[in-house]
Amino acid sequence: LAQKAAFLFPGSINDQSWNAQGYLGAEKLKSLGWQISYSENVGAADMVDALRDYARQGNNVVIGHTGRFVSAAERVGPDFPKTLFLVGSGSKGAAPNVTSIDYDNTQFGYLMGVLAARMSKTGKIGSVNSLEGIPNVTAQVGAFRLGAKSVRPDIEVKVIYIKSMEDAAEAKEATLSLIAGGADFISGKLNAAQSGIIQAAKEKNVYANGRSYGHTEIAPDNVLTNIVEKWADMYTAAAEASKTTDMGGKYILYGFNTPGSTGAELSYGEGQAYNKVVPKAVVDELDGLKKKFASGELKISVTKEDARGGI
Amino acid sequence: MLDMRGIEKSYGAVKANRGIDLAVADGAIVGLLGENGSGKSTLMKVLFGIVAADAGTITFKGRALRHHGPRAAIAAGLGMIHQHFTLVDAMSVTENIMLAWDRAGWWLRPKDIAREIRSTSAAFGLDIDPDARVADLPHGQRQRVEIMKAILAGAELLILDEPTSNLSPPEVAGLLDVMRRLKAKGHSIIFISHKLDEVLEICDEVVVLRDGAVTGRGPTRGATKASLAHMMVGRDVTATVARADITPGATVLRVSALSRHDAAGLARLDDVSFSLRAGEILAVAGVDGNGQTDLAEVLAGLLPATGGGIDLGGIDITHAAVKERLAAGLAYIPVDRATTSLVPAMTVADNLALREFDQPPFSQGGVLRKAGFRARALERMGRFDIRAAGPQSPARTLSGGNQQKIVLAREIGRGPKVLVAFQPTWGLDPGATRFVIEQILALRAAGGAVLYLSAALDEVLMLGDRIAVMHGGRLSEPKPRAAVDVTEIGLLMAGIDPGARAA
Amino acid sequence: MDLATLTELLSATLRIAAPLMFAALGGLLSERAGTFAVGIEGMMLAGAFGGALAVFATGSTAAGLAVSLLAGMALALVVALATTRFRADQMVTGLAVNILSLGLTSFLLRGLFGGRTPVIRLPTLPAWPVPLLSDIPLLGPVLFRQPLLVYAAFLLTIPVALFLAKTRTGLMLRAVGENPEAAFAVGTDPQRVRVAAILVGGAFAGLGGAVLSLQEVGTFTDGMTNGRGFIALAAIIVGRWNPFGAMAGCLLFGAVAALESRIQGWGLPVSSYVVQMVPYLVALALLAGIGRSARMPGAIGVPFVRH
Amino acid sequence: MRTLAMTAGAIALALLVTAGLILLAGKSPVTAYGALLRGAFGSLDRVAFALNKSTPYILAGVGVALCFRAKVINIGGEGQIAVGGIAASAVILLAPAGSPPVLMLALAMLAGAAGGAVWAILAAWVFIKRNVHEVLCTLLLNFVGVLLVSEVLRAPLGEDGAGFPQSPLFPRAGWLPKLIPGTDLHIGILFAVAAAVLGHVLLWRTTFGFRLRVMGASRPAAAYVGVSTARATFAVMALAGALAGLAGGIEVSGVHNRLIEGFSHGFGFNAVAVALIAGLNPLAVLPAGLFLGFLEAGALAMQREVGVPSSLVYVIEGLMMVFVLCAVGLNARNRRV
Ligand SMILES: Nc1ncnc2c1ncn2[C@@H]1O[C@H](COP(=O)(O)OP(=O)(O)OP(=O)(O)O)[C@@H](O)[C@H]1O
Ligand SMILES: Nc1ncnc2c1ncn2[C@@H]1O[C@H](COP(=O)(O)OP(=O)(O)OP(=O)(O)O)[C@@H](O)[C@H]1O
Ligand SMILES: [Mg+2]
Ligand SMILES: [Mg+2]
Repeated sequence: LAQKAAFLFPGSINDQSWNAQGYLGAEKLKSLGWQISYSENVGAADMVDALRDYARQGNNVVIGHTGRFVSAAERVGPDFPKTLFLVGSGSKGAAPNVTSIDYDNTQFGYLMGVLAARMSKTGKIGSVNSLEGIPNVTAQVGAFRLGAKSVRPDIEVKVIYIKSMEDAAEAKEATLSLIAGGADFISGKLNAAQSGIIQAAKEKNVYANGRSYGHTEIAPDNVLTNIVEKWADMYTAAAEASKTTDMGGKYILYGFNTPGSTGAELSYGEGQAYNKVVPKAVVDELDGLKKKFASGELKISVTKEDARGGI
Repeated sequence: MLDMRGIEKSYGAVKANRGIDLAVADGAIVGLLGENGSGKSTLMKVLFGIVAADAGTITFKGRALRHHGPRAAIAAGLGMIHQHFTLVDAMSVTENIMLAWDRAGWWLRPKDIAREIRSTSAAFGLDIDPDARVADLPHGQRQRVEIMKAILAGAELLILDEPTSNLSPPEVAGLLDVMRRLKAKGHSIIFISHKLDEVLEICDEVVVLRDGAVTGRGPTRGATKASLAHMMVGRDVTATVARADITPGATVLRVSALSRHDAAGLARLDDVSFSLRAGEILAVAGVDGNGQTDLAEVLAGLLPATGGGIDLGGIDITHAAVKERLAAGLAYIPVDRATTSLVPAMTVADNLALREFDQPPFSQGGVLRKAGFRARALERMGRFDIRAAGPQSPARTLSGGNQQKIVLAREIGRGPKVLVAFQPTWGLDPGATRFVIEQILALRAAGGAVLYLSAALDEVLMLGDRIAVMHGGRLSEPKPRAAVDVTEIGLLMAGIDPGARAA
Repeated sequence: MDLATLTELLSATLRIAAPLMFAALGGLLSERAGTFAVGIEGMMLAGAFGGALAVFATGSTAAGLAVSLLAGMALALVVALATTRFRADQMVTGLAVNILSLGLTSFLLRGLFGGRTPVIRLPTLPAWPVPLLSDIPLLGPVLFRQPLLVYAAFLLTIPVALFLAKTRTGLMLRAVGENPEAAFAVGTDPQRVRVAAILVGGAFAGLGGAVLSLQEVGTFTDGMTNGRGFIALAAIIVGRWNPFGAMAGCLLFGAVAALESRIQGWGLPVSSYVVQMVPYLVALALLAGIGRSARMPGAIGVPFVRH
Repeated sequence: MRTLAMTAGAIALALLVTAGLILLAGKSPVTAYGALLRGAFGSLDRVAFALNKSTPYILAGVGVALCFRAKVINIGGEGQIAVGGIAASAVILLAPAGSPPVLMLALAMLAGAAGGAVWAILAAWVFIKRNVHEVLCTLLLNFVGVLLVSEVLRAPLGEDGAGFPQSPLFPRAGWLPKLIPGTDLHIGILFAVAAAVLGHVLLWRTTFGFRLRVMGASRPAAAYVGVSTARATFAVMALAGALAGLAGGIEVSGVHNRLIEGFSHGFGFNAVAVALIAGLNPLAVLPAGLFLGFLEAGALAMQREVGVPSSLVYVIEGLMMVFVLCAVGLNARNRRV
């Protein structure tokens, strides 16, 4: 009997970003013989219903691809003890059968901060984000600032939060405003809107980091690397493991220090970690940091203050 | 020139036109007569392509007009002034005229057009300010704009649907003059009016409608008002009404030095003073647009006074809310049935309750009592002879005369101390006009005081115990009816003070 | 604030206002003729989609603009037919086509690419400095170093204003919006005028969408207009249904949006959410301060019925 | 009757057009529509979900209907719902532990209604006193209200460490009771039915409703009658705001059991649609709201069960609205005032 899994996406898998990455997880599980169904544009009001319905349809694993699903999964979980509810980028598990998965945003944010600080000529860098205050955003943005300051204490890090994760035009304007203020490396954690950052970086010829290979494609000269989230790996690992072990009630944070998957990777293109303009010394420095993360020697903890808007 | 045959038109169950034939010769003026709701306007709308006839043919200048719209009608040489104005209130007079006027050209030249309007309107004695916004113009002025529109559009056959209702006697004379001139140039005219004198004076022949069908036609030569009226309603309605001799009682309304300045600081009412006694009618003549609207609305509480005082039965109501004025015994019949005194979309019963819905018998403690609405409606419909399918019929389905009866029934029905009536016979047929006048006299007989504002001199002379004239926001000294000199009133209406001239 | 910052801020204002301008001018035509333009959000989205698709397929910007214009019109046609022929309520019809547009663009995008998540990458329209003018100090960089569609958006205001104020057709359009019976009585067919106004409005709104997909971000993503149509509606009201007024309204919203990200840069002790409220509150306060408002076109929302 | 028949025809037509698109997407329309029906009516749970979905549409829709009757174009439902949700949540979260559930819920619902009313009155104030167009006031305050949810979740009401902007789960006492135990159906639908009935009575049976109707039919007539349009506007806006705010309170306490960002996604606009489809009759808002609620419930289930793209859900909803509006529009001429 084939295992069944259902995916719920908060937006459209057309978004060339967050939802598209999650959808790769569905495809990967399918290739492993799972029976897959999925829904898109699941609004907050419909999450409970959607989780319940999929559980009722006999799915072994129901995956909600945004932290917002934790609330709904907590509600539905107890009614379907045989189903595993996985929440991507959630921040806590709930016994017995709700598990959150994320990659360690602090590690990748920190690496971006170091890269940005090393590559910036102006001594000013920036980051465009949305959803101020939620943990994974705080983690990446705060670590970005900490990473940059760790190698260049005098660097100016300016952070902007925009209204929508999906509004590329808004992100582009925000990025342009950072560039106008002198920033020459722009980071960020946005969904469909990420391409707005890249577009602005391209037009003004500054550096940026993307979130998928697609972003490299937009501006090969300006994108230095992408934080490519390996949702396919993470979901597959958790789902496959659930066949044999009880995966419920956990909060799994993948990173350089975890076995199985690093959760995300820095990648410029297939088989290439960084844009070739990144000097060897910087690459070495970043690789060193990765090793420190892997060994547990380096741990980043971030406060809301680190991720505050503005300078 | 025009030959309409077998025109049929129904609105749902209402047969507005049943097989009407109408012919108009070159250079002829044909009068179209009939009671309210007899189908005159409908027939003209069919001709002008505004409504599509159910059956019948139209031939104009030898060519068939079929499935045409107003554009085709205008192109063919028709022009129409509607009973209900078709002006864009938010636009200037010039814009309204350019809209109607192909010759205004693709690229608008408002200055040039305004100049033409000025000269043409002066030539016809219409006196229009081309730059005024239509919304700011009083009723009478708007009608002049309509006339102007049709004249400038150069129609060969002109349809005038009750064009004279709001014109003062000299203006009516002026219009009739215009019509004669048009006729002399070979134009034809269809003239709709409830004023039989005018019809007799200007028309070559008349066609009379009743209930959607032709009940009579013939030349005006030899016809009399009585014979025309008889054709219209089957009885004589033109005999003068009887007015009882009443000794007026105590003063109930005292208006002193009332004035109103509009937002632009212009004096609309200028130091108006008069008093009114129980059982007395003060009739005020005046060309529309000389402050009558302001006087009526300031009294009714719809516009604020900027100076002076109003005392009703001992209560100072100068700044009182509408409700308090009602409670003090004030009734008001505004000129505008379509949007003010009636809510056409609401039922007859609702409209009869309009000003008292928050009191018994209509409601108690904020809750409407359907039975109260119904009982009152049935009673008033009987007493004022309101012809409607029932209390629940929407008011818009009633004829103009019956709509006005609703207003009368509501305002007079509760026995007010003071009634302000502003052109209450506007657009009504002779029968309905007579009904209104009888009701107002009945109120007077019952001890009510009436301020009667009208542009129609005959009504003013018929009704007023005392008579005054309004011009430029000022009210002349009211004179007892016995002391009134008609030429003097005419001069006052035209803004010439006879006393001053004598001096 | 130094001069460079100011220049840059103004320049951003113009860029942000440009898509709003197209939509607002289009909506204005529709509303002046008596039809609420609630559907411009959807028409913008359709335009953004059509434009991106056409450039992707043909590589020609001209084709992209043409298709975006047609896509906006196609959706406008739905509004026009529903509100004139069937007298459907204008406001809800607008809301409905917004939903329809969101669904159809997403469906077609995927449908045309065989069910896979497609990736559309287009070159964005570059800034096009006007020779000479762009060298004027201060003003030059603000006004004359913009991408093409920014110029187009602002220049479009002039013909629209002239059309409404100075031509007989414009007069008729306004008359239909104020009192269709009056317009009808002098030979205008109000239905046709309204249909035409809605269609042209849809075309403009479609171009507004193209500004986003072709000039700003170089791709199409679902729902990428993200409420800009409603902001354009607000700008129309702010501008009291006048083309130049609407332009001022769009500039107002553009300026506060541009300020928004810059204010965040100051590191004020408030959250980004509070800063994001600022544009709306500023607009409201400004209007309340002015304290005057034009009335809507008289017959807006009222279907014209010929007996 | 005619309207009903034509509406049914319109719905059929919309389904037919969408069937073509479903075919294009490589799925069977028969299977899909079967799933839609099952998703809407297939079980008690489905019906419960659909009724819950309809509840805010009906509540806010009744308020919109009353406003539009008076020609006060209130499109601020979205913001009013948001603020109502905040107010209700604040009461529940800040109430001392161990408060009696009935009292706490009653206070929370009142607070929700009050919050919505305040938000609406704010718009009415700018509209009446400062003469700013009401569409603009209500629209702009929508944006602010929605952002206000994010802001209170970031700071005072937010749950620490949550993966999303949301408040802590309400204490049990703050959960709206279930109407049918074992399902998700909370008692909100009772409020909705009551609102529709009371709205009907208010509009047709009270002096207040009479004022609204006169005012909506003609402003000059209202002045002539002595209705103060300012007072009536404040009153009807406050009422509509209260209903929308109550809907917000019901939504957070009944559906989510917490305040969460995006808990009202387009409800305010759906309420406008529902009110207008109902011909601005509060009683007819009930079936109209139910229609939309069941349609959405069915369409979402159809997506899950058959795998038609979610975009088709929007297409169905949009097409259905357009076609139904056309059917309603053709018959709107004889609307009672
Ligand atoms: N649009 C309409 N819908 C329904 N009934 C109408 C409509 N227009 C006119 N009627 C009805 O048709 C009949 C004829 O109306 P019409 O306006 O032609 O009369 P009229 O002779 O012009 O009256 P008046 O002297 O009051 O102007 C009346 O019973 C009227 O109520
Ligand atoms: N003239 C008015 N114009 C507008 N709104 C009014 C007016 N009078 C009352 N209202 C409002 O209508 C609502 C209820 O009306 P209601 O008829 O109960 O008022 P009321 O003062 O009790 O009158 P009554 O005692 O005559 O019934 C209240 O919100 C009130 O503020
Ligand atoms: Mg008539
Ligand atoms: Mg009361």
